[in-house]
Amino acid sequence: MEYPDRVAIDDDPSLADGELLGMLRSMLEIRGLEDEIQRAFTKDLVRGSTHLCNGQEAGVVGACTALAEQDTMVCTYRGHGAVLAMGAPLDATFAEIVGRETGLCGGKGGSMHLTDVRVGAYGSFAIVGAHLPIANGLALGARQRGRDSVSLCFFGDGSTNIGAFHESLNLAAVWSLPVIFFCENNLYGEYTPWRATTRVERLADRAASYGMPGVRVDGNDVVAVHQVTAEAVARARSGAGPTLIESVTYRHRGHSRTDPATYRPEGELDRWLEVDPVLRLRALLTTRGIGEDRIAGTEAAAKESVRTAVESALAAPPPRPDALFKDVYA
Amino acid sequence: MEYPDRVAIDDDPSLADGELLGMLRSMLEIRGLEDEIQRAFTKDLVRGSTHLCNGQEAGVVGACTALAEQDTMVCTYRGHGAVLAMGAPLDATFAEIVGRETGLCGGKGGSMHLTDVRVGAYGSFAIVGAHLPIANGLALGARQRGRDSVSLCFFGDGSTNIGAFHESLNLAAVWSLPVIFFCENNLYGEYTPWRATTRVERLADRAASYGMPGVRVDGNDVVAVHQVTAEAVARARSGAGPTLIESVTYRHRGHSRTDPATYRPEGELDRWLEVDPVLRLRALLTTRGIGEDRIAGTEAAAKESVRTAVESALAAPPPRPDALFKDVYA
Amino acid sequence: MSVTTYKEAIRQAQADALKADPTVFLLGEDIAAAGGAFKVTDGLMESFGGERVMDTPISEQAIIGAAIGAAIMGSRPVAELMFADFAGVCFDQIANQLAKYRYMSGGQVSVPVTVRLANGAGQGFASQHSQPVENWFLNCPGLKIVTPGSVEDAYGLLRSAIADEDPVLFFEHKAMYNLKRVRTGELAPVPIGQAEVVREGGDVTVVATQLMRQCAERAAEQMADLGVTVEVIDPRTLVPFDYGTVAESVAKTNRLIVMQEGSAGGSWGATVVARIAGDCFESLDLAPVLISAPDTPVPYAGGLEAAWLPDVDTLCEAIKAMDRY
Amino acid sequence: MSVTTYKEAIRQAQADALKADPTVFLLGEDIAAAGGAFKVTDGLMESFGGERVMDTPISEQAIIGAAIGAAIMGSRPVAELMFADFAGVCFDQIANQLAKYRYMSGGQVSVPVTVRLANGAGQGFASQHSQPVENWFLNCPGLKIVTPGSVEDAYGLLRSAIADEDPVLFFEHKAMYNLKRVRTGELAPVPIGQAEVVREGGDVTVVATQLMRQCAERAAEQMADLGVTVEVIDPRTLVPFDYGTVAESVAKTNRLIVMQEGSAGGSWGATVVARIAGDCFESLDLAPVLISAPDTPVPYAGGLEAAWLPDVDTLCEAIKAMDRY
Ligand SMILES: Cc1ncc(C[n+]2csc(CCOP(=O)(O)OP(=O)(O)O)c2C)c(N)n1
Ligand SMILES: Cc1ncc(C[n+]2csc(CCOP(=O)(O)OP(=O)(O)O)c2C)c(N)n1
Ligand SMILES: [Mg+2]
Ligand SMILES: [Mg+2]
Repeated sequence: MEYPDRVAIDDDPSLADGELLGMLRSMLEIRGLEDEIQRAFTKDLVRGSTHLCNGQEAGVVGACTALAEQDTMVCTYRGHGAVLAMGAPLDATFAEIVGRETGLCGGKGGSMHLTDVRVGAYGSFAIVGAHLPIANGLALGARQRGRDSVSLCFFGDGSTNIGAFHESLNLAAVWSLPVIFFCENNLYGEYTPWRATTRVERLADRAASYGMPGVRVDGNDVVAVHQVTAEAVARARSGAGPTLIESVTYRHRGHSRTDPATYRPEGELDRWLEVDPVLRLRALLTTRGIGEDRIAGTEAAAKESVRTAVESALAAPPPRPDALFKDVYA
Repeated sequence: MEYPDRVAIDDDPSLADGELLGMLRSMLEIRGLEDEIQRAFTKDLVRGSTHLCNGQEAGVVGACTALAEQDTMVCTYRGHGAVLAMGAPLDATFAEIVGRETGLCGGKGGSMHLTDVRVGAYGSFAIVGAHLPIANGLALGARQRGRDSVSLCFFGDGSTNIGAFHESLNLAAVWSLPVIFFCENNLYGEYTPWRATTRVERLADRAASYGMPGVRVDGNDVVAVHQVTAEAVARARSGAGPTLIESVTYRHRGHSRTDPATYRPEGELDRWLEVDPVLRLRALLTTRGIGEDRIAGTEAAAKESVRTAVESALAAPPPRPDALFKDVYA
Repeated sequence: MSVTTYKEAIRQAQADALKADPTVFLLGEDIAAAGGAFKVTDGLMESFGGERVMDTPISEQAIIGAAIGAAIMGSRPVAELMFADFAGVCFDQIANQLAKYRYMSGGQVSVPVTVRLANGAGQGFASQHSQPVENWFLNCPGLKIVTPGSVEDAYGLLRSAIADEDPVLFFEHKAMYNLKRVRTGELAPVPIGQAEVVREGGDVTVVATQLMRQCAERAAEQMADLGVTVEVIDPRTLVPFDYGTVAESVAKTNRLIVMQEGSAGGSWGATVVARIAGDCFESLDLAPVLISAPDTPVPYAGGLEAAWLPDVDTLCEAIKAMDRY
Repeated sequence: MSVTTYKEAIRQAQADALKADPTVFLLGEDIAAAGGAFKVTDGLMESFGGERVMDTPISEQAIIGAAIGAAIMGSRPVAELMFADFAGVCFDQIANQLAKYRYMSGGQVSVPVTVRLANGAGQGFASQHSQPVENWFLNCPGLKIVTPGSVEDAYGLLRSAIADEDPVLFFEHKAMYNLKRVRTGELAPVPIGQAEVVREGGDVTVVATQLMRQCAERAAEQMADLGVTVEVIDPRTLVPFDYGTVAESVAKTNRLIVMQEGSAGGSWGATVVARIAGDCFESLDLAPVLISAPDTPVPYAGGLEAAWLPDVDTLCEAIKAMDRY
């Protein structure tokens, strides 16, 4: 059963209230920014296409909070949340998506290519599977340069059927690379249910083909995601090699742009909204006895930081014309 | 343990003496021709590179004899044996390898690209993994055209680590295509032991990632190979979908050309020579009470057919110059 | 419904081919149930069934390989790769298998595969979804490459591609999907390998495809007002290329401009300029001009991408510069 | 040991780079324990250890990706793809990731990856192991492409490639591995982007690389006996291309022949002819000539492959034809 069996999520005493509130804030900022991006898209401020992660915030926040300072992360075109979870500034992120000079990539990358190496976000890739081989390289290079860092790699359920997935997991296992292959199984690849694209029962089971551990986790439970990722990170750091994590979740919006997602069965979205990762974390905070005021305060703060970020981003100028010719070569 | 635990092979009463003698003849012709090709190579009659299958004859003969008239086969640059096992003429096969007009492909393909569609040999491919997707297509096309045929695809152990392998097995399973993925695990990919290139315990286990059956067989036991392939063929024909077969065997010669194969552990070759598939089939025939005369007769006949094939092939002219420009387009 | 746009023409060509020939089938990611990422196959599964319009996993190598094998067994596959840039993950299947299979086998097989690719820049899809991918395959003998630049050609070349016995890469420009049809009359197959003189003129020959052809037509209008007549040629097929039509035009105008969307290196435009410079040197009064994009990946921001794409003004300047002599 | 062949030069360049810079490492299939399919990395694992000379599974996408990521983290990978034709299975990693990573990120990363590819025809490896693969990557801005045509350049360009901050595709011609060294003296880095005038002459300029450069040198000898002096230019780097040196030569000879191993479509040769025809039209007395292989895959049989490859005679005929004017 892919659908979480309950709303409540188990507590983890090792996570202080502050940490949980930090996760809530991060998840709220991500969702808030995604909503602003959707709004900007409908206003033609976002070019091409954009892929939002509303509903999947627990996965990126739970996983990225399990990383250390020196660790690295790569993700996909659906990577706004992952990049923000690593600590990328909201304003520069939004500025990139609306193509401004102050954007993370100076406006050259856009929604599908957010990169902020200062926070360890080494890139968002728009070719399915293309960044898995690169995640291996980041782990290998770090090891070679004596940098004790782990490489976290986000990708989707649909990406597990492409060749690069296979080659990457195998090589990571053979070289015992410190990589976390984090599969966000949001049940669909574009408009196709994942079960229509493979006969394997659980994507996590594919780890067996590479002699690596595979674990499936409730991707809407930020604490559970944090725990399994922390274990995988510890394992990777110890030199024991990579782990495949299948985080089962759901995207509230369509695949991209204005996809109405009519291919979803009646009521599916509603059921998943009941287990919205934000609601579930909020519930946990309440059972911990954290006052409504503190939670509301966090929500207000998140809202405000998103508002000001969007404001400053939209005030920024477009890239200067000569930027076109820069950065082709070093 | 990959090494066969005994020399004797179990009999299969459903195989008539004539069939077993036919297999012996085919295996002897393949080995005989490979020896001639090696000789021709050292005489500079074979250009580029050539990859011999001495020692692996039971795999191709056992598998191809399990096919029906309308079935198809694709293989690799190490495909001389597979193409002959399908029934390609010895002379045209050798002629292709020495680049003559009378060759299977008119001298344009050479040792790595033997093709003879008249016998169902749809091609030998020199890019590792490239023909697995095509094997699916042959199965799909046959089904679409109402042709009840099964697609047999040979490839090596090293090929199971490349992306095309993954994509092909997954798609074949999703579409329940009548394909037999026949992995000839000869323990090495070029000069590298297969265990150094993956952590999976048995290559057959990779079938689980696609929800398809995987079976490992003693690849030097022609009867066992024939049986598992026949089961897979029946399964495929019934519409139940593809099967992955891992046939454990050994190549007596180096990877290609004049590779001395010094990377092999001391004595490994000798141990495998003890379980030479030809000796083992010969032993079975003897236990069946088939007279030495009939066996010797088969050996003599194979020898003679190879001799005359080589003779006629070497007598053939090179391709006519205008052949260069033909066959680019239909 | 009568076809009114480039996108509908491509859809209709597939529908008509499916109707006309039972061996034709379509495969690709999300082309069936969803009708395609660009809706170019919308409704076709409903009309022809899931056996003839097939969804696939995200496995481009498997898609092209399935098409190759099925074609050899007598089917006529039309494989959609969605964004043309995804040809990178199945390049081997196209360049090393599809293009060479017939030749390597000494003509034992025909491989009538059509590959549909949504090509080109102009819409803010950034570096990995905006490339002029036709230039990746020019040096792979065995392939045919078409680049329809009108609603009629979109329909006609796709019908011809599907009917062709050889592999054809069909590059549809995704910025032209909503291009409106101007001419009337029946849509019909357009022969592969024939250029079209889109507009006659005597002063300068401009060769361009798709978006750049549109620029050329606009530039020709503007120049006409200045009394300069521009002959606009749309090659429509890049491989095999119709050099005859271009040579004829150059013999008349003595001036050649080739305008293309991508950068110059290894491009079809450079190939044409080199060939015409060699074959028609005596006809040329002036240096042939190749207008291309700069040697950079395609940037995301609107202003940058607009600057990257060659435009009408650049072309008009080039024409004027020639006319000054 | 002192370097005496092209192959040894490549091996030595890697050995010296490994010695000079601790961040350099090599990866590829069978390059370590076995010393390479062409023995070009023979003994390097023994000298530098398995951490610096790494064998990989048969997974080219994983190889290039590992190189990209490691480069971004500060290492200097040299990835061997064995036969250049295998670039087809990792084309996306090279063309869409390696080439664009820096640009897409707005310059946040440098990707100093060197990819070694054994290129070209002439040895009977047939259609899938003999291609002029350099032509696949000409339209991918962000890459640098070198094609060493001498023992000195093989060493010097590889040292420069490994030291370069940008991705470099190093195409070594496998039919030249046993090419003997003629000059003496220290081997040293050769700057990327600089052509070499291999032989001076005043009557015709011939631009060629690798095997075709050898043909050009031989043809120049033969023509010298006929009193025709041929200037032979080896561009050595295809991207970025040194047009200055060629333009200078054409200004002197007023005649241009570009000779290449592959077919013409989308080739570097066509790119050069188009550019020079555009920039140096006034200098050209005669039509520029592009000598290429026919538009077919590479055939196996010796006679056919020899006919496919442009040769000395073809070039001499072209030179004589020009001289007749
Ligand atoms: C190689 C390649 N093929 C196809 C696409 C088009 N495409 C973009 S997103 C997508 C679906 C990916 O699904 P999944 O991996 O589940 O990620 P999700 O979008 O659900 O996060 C596809 C097919 C692509 N970008 N790259
Ligand atoms: C894509 C690709 N990479 C590398 C090679 C070079 N190569 C040729 S054979 C071979 C080893 C293949 O090993 P295996 O699959 O076990 O087949 P075997 O040769 O043992 O029959 C390699 C690496 C190739 N032909 N294609
Ligand atoms: Mg998904
Ligand atoms: Mg093997």
